[in-house]
Amino acid sequence: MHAFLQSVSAIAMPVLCAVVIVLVLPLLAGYIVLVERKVMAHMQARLGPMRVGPHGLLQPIADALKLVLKEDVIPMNADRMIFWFAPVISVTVALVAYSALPIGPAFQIADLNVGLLFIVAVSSLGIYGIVLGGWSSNSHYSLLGAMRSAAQLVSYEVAGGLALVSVLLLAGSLSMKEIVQAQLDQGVWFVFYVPFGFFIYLVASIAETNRAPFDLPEADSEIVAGYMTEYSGFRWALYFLAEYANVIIVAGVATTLFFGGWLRPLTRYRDHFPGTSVELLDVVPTLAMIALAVYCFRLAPEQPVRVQKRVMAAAGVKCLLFAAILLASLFGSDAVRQGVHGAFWFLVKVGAYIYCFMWFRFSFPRYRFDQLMRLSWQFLIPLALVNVIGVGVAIVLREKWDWNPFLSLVPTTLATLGFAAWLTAEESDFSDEAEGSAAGDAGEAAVNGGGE
Amino acid sequence: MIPVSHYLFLSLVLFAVGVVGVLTRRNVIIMLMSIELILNAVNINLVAFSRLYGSVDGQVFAIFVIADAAAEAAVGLGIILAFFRNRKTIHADEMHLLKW
Amino acid sequence: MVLANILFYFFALLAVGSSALMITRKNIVHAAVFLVTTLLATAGIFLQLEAEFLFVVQILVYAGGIMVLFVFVIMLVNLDIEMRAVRFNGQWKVAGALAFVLAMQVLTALWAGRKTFHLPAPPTALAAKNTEAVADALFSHFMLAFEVASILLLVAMIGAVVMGKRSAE
Amino acid sequence: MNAGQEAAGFGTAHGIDTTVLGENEIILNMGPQHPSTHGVLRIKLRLDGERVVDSECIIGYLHRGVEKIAEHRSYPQFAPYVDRMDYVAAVSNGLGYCEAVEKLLGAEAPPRARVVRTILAELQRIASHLLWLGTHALDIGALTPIFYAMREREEILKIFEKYCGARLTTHAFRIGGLQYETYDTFERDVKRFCEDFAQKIDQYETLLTENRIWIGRTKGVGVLSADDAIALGVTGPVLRASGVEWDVRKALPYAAYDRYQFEVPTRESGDTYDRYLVRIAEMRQARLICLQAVDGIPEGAIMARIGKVLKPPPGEVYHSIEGPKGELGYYIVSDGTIQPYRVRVRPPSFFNLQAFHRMARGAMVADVVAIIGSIDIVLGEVDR
Repeated sequence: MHAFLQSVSAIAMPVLCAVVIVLVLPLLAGYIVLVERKVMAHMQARLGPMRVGPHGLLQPIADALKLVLKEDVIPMNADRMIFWFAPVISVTVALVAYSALPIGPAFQIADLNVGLLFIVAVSSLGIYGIVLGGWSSNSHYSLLGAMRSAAQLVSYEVAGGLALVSVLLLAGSLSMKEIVQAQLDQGVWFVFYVPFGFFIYLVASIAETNRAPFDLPEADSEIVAGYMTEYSGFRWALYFLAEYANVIIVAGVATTLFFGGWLRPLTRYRDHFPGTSVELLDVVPTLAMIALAVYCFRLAPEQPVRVQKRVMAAAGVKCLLFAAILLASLFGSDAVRQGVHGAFWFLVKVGAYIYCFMWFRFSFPRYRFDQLMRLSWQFLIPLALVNVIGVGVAIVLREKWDWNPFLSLVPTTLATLGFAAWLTAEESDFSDEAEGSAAGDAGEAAVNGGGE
Repeated sequence: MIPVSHYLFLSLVLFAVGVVGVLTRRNVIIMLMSIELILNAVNINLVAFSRLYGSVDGQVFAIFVIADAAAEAAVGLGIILAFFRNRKTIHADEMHLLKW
Repeated sequence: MVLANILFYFFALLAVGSSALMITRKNIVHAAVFLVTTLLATAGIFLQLEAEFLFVVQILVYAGGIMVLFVFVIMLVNLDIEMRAVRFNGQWKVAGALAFVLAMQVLTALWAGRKTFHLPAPPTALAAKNTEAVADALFSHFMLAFEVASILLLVAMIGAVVMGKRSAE
Repeated sequence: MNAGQEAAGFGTAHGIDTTVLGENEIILNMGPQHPSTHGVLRIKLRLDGERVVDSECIIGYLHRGVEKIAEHRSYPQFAPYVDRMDYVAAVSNGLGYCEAVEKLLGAEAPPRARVVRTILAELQRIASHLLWLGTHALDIGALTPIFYAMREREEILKIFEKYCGARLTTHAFRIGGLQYETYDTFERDVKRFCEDFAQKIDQYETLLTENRIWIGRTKGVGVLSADDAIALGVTGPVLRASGVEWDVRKALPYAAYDRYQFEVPTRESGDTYDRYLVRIAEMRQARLICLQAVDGIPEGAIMARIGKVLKPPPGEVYHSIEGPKGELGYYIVSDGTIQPYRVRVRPPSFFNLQAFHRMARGAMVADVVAIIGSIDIVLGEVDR
């Protein structure tokens, strides 16, 4: 019995983290959707959600309510069991992947020594949710979406995995915590060491999460909604949740591997406030939150309705609360300070990465399926291979001949760049031959268009 | 501690189920999946012994087995697809002509 | 370690149960889902045996790769015909006999070795550095086998491409 | 079916044979409720994987019997109905109808009316192309251009609204001229719009023209050769993208087009990308025409003297104009009463849609969407 209690107490903290993640994630996903809609709206010269709460701040809650209350339609000839189960697979798998993601040094469910591989492996299971959901709907659109998805995910996993390998070689570990530690020790974020690794991972992660311009499995203008076509109500919401959970996962992995995880920018600059142990740069998060709060308070009186004024003010108060927590943690123990501030920086970086996702989504048209495949197999994977080999060479240079770590990676980057240029040139040669002289005279539009 | 014989017994059961599957089902894909199950059972064995003797050799073997399973699945499914294209069936009983 | 023991029996039951369901389902997609479940349960057993790297490889390669290929192919072949077909062929007796013989063999072996088959306390060095240990063994002692395996995979890949390619009909 | 007919794309009563499907082939019903069939078009696709083996357009879901209605309305009464055919280019429809009836009457609108008609028709062309650009880009997955396009289209619709009170189905013209005099700031509004619009087009082009993905998605997709296009009766930008320089405004000038300098943009390869470029270039040209026209709107009457009750002499007339989507023709037979004996409309979308089958063969599902978008159909006009 004693042993049992011991093992229970050992898992208390991880369970707590897990509960927090499961509770917070849907809310977070909802607000990412809101931010996405607002960002999209502002990029497209309009306002976006404005009605539910000030600037649409309560929109996610309204949406969630609507989705839960909606009728749940199951098509007549669907495979009911799998139709019911597929979205659950998607969500479960996405949530399981969080168990190895370190949100700050303190907040991690399990520091597996194969943490990175675990995340990649578990994420690769998410495909079942999509494929089975698409298949069980018994609809051609769904099936097309499922097939596209299966092929796409498998292809881009290879490219993304190879991009991760370049970081593994540099960090020498698969544990997420140790990768961050390695970046702290080497004093540089790995994105500066292997920019191409990051680029490949960026593209592959967009494709793996089925986001535009790689959103073919759910391309609404072609196959209606792909594998989600027949889903409605809560089940559909589960898919939605899984998608955003996956976005956060890939953003978290990219942050951890390429952007120093929970590390503050400029970790080497460690000047203190005179007479205290508080570092100068550690007050930046507090100031940022205060600035946000001030912004909210200034917006509050401008809201049209009293309720909206209050909600806006409440948002400001919440920001102040965060600021207070961040400030208080500065005077706590080292573990508390690093835990709180680490989580702050981690989330900020994840947010920036997700913002890039949104930016791409609103800027680019969608790829066609064969182009998508060609991009992965004929461009990204060869590029990633060259990159990995180059990083291997750089490590040899560094360890055998004592090269400067940064200098040793410059040839790698240049070689990869050259290879990328060569691949691109090859590709456009190919299309030139295939399509005659059509390529490259896009500027002729202006000629035909005349002008003044 | 769980005695290693329990692992072996589990492995045995999975192996037997796999054998029954291969021998009794008519669908070639399910037969192929049963073979995967058999390989999987072997892996449990290997890993259990690896743990028993405190050496990673068993795990390395298991990795080779997985590689083999991947190769087998790829070729097997390729054959099945080609066969299905030509004969519109994936039943073992109907694969009695030694030609396409 | 009570929890670990519970986990083992949980995963073992899951594996056996879903494998039995796998070979009896009429619908191939259901069978594939149950096989995935079996494989994941096996992965759990690997983790419980402190073979972390293999646990991840099992999920990544087996469940996330090979089985996806299976599901993909299942969707390519026409299922409607399958649903109406007879599920089993008439080899129950042979299968039963073979399974029985195998079972007897292994049980005999188990009985003979019942004294030796106990897991020692986990050697902590192995557990902590599982990935490194596997890599060391793989790239030193088993280097040749590793290369052979990679050639096998290459051959299989080419073979699959040749097989899957549509012939000029 | 002989080889020549086959080459020209004339099927006998064409339909997909669904009884014998190859392995891996499926029949996909795209529409009538599909996000990118632009209305209630239904396309039956026979797919091998994602590749289109055969296709069949099924139309008629929006059939309202417009032509039949004409036989029971007097000539002026029927004019508002034509706005409901191509409802995103109502002004052009009205222009065609009014001019056809005028031809039948032997009357001619006064110069001022003709110039104003030209301006409004060209603005309508820009508005129609903008809507096309937005939806076409949306079909290909670019989410943003549609909002920019709608923003500019809104300016045009505002001008329409100020002019005649309606935004979409304007009924802007009357047989014999215009009902309304231009409003006070008409010239200024049009001029300001046209001056701003040049850089707006540049904006759209920044987003799309040299975008690798856009080029990849449109170049070489849905190629229609010039011969095929002519054989199928395709007109408008689709025809010009195939390299045929045919524009009714130049060939058979109407309204006041003979007064203005403008080019007819053409391209060579006839793929989706070329159709995009042609329409973009056409917007620039339309803008130039507007700028030229708005500077010298002649003074004078806006209505010809045609009497209150229109009773054209018995006879028939065919009059066509260059609508935003192609040649929009009206064939009107008069029996000397106040109602037309027969009105037959030659809608550009209907004829252009015929080319779909030819363009879609061998394309992928994603290309189908791009091709439909690049034909720029309006189902109200196809089905009438």
